[in-house]
Amino acid sequence: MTMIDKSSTSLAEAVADVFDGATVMVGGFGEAGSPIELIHALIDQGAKNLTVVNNNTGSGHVGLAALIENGRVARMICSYPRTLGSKVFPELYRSGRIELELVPQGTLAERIRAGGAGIPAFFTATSVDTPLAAGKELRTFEGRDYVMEYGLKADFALIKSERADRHGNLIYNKTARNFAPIMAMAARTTIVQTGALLEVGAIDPEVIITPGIFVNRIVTVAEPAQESRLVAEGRVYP
Amino acid sequence: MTMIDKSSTSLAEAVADVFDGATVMVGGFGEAGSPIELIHALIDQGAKNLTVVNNNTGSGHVGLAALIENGRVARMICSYPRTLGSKVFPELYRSGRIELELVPQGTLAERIRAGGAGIPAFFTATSVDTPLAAGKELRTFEGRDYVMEYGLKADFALIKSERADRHGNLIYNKTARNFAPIMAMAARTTIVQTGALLEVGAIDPEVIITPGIFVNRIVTVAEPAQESRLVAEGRVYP
Amino acid sequence: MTAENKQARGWNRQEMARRAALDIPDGSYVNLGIGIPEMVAQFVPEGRELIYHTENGLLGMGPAPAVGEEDPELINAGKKAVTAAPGAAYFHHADSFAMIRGQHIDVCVLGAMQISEQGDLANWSTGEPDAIPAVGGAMDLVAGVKTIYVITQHCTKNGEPKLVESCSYPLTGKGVVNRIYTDLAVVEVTPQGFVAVELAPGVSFDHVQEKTGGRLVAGPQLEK
Amino acid sequence: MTAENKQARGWNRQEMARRAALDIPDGSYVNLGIGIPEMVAQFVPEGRELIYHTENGLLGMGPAPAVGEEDPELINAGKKAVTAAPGAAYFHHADSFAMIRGQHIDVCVLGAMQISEQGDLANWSTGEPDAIPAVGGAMDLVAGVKTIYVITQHCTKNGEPKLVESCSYPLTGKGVVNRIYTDLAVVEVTPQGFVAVELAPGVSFDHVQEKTGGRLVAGPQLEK
Repeated sequence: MTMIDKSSTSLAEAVADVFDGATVMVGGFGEAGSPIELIHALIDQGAKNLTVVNNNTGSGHVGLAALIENGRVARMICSYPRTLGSKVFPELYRSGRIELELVPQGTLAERIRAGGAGIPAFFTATSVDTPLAAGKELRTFEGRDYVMEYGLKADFALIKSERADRHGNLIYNKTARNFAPIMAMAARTTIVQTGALLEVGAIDPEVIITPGIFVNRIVTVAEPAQESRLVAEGRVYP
Repeated sequence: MTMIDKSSTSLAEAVADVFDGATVMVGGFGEAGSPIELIHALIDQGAKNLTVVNNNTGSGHVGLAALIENGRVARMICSYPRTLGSKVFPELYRSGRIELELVPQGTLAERIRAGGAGIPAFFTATSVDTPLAAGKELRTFEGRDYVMEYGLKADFALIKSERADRHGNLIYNKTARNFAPIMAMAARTTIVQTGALLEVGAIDPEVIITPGIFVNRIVTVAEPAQESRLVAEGRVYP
Repeated sequence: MTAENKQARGWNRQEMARRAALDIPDGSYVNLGIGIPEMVAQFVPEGRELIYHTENGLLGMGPAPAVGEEDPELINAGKKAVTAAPGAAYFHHADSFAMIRGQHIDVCVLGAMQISEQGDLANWSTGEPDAIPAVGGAMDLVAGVKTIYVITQHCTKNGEPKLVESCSYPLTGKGVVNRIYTDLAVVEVTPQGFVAVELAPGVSFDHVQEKTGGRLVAGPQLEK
Repeated sequence: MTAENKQARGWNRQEMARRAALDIPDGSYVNLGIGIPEMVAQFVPEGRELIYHTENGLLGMGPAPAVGEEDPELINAGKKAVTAAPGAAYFHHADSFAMIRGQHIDVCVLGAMQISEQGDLANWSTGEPDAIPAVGGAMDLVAGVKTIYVITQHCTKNGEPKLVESCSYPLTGKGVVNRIYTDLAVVEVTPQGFVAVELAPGVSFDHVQEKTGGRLVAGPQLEK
């Protein structure tokens, strides 16, 4: 007998309450772990003026790049918005139509983890003596300088998992894990697309990467699209 | 062909270089995960004036309690030194022969994780407005008060794992996992007793909890003693 | 007061746990402290499912195992043998307290030495000079969990009130307690102070007020 | 300079990678940047075993897969398909950068736009107003990894020196570079500035000095 069931019946239902101006963390490092079907559902849903947190800015005209291209993203928080095949973001950025908060990748990861772990701020040596430390509080511990960085939270996280159970326990596939476990922690509402939804108890408690407490909604996408293939095919979403 | 091999031939060899005055993190929450054979080897080895980090202070006259009873520990960093069956620490503490740094359990865990992750300090709401915040830096973020806490590192960590491979990749058993993964990160030299040492590649890369990068030495203890049983039998070490 | 009188005039430990269990919403993630709070798990109302967190690294804690089935490496925060329910997950201490500090746990039920009108909680130390201070995860729980319930006898063994105007013992946290389940009453901590929202059978509001150190207000619920 | 001359007067990309690989101690945990640094893995001397970290969540990265065997969910920091070697482990981004920031990685090999006499590194931005700034993990790596090697052409395509008195581009980190492997020489960054410790075949110290923006000292190794 299991009553707790976080499964959603559709992608559209899963993202229905994303509101204009929301902060949305989007899992993935390049295409690995990118929840492309959830992103497309969010494009269909229409929420705009979003702040999006992702390591990159997508490629081609699908997934995250399509969300940006469709004018839904007011601001990116990101470490590397300049990947091969990323044309949409640079254009909007140069023309001043999108804001960028550039964050070193490890600081981005730690800020997300801190947001999820109830840590409002922490110190890191990363970026000290560089332009990215400009305006940040500096402090010396044991003779070394550090900058203070803030925890980062979100209203929603859209992530991709390999397998899930109805309690929201998740496991991932290889390097598609990347930002998903910490984004699940940092978002008020975590929405997961999974390759297969299993019964509770089907995943060994020792190997669960994201415990269900961090997950709110799960929708099954058994055969997710492969972003690089869509890009190679010249697809444009919608 | 595997050349990297972190296995030690004996418990004595594994702890041979622990020096007087060292900070030693000891895994375990109560008896679950306590590396009792490594602790006994450390008692035999003789290092003294140690600072020991553990959630508790052991029970009976074996394991961590025996290390304390044998006068090797100058200072405990600990959240709960008052468990049932813990008689050794209270006596020494009341007679002023051991120092105590009392740290809330979650702050202790986060300080250890921060030490291992290169974070010199962070802010937490835990202990604000209590005596444990006395003398600590207070700071307000978004209207709430937080105390600054420091990352905690160690010279050595002694931990217990269920299985290991020769690269030092570890998996644990149930709630015996507790502090071990973060202590492995925070110590300069991490020494592991494991139930079984496997060939490299025998553990699925998806389920490894502690990657080998955090591990320096591994010694096999196929049938570790159960602390509560030794205590029930009235055993005294050595 | 005779034992018979005592029983007639209040809830026993099981009943206090059962009463607290009634207030925990379906689907909550719950951390139960040591002692009476642990018993809450036995009284979850039919039709509700709660998921229990134990701070030593297990979400989805199940009931105690059968005698002889105990695993010394599967324990709860009180270091008692437990089981893992279907859907359970193990994790390390930093991840476990990330759940707590990060406000992911919905409800925590704790014991108390004192609770003030402002919801301050003291439950870790008497502050006596020869006491061995021990705090465990209590400060983390009250700082991080959204809703804090306390289950406690209304008075100490010596008859001193535990619900007080302000705590004389060192605090665990300031302004953290939401509701108190005692042998005499259910008391809500509000901006106006203690509000009795339910009385144990045979217990009068005046009696509860007499046993309460701080000011106690009768909630509108009592007028029914 | 003709192509023939150029080849005669320095190391090619493979040789630079091979030369850097020689200096990485057996058993090291190594992070390789995008570009020439990636090639280091092909030239590990016989008898040594290195473990490769890629910051997107894999320790124990193996070589590129055979054509047709690529897995879009098994990639490196440069987003190229890789494999997992025996003993590999996957982890999330915060854990991955805990390895970096916490000084657990022994050696990182990176590319560079400029390196100063003080070991300052600039490798993420020209600082031009219309450039899209992108930093990735470079600042984390130079702040957290114990030993930083740089592999780079000694000069830019326009013939400008990359080893300079002080960087004109925005810094990635200050005083972080330990050694530089160029097409012309191996250069150590010391408190006394750049020290040439080895010259590529057919390359004179004077030639390297001429191509170096900062002051270059001949190391004792060159006298042998």
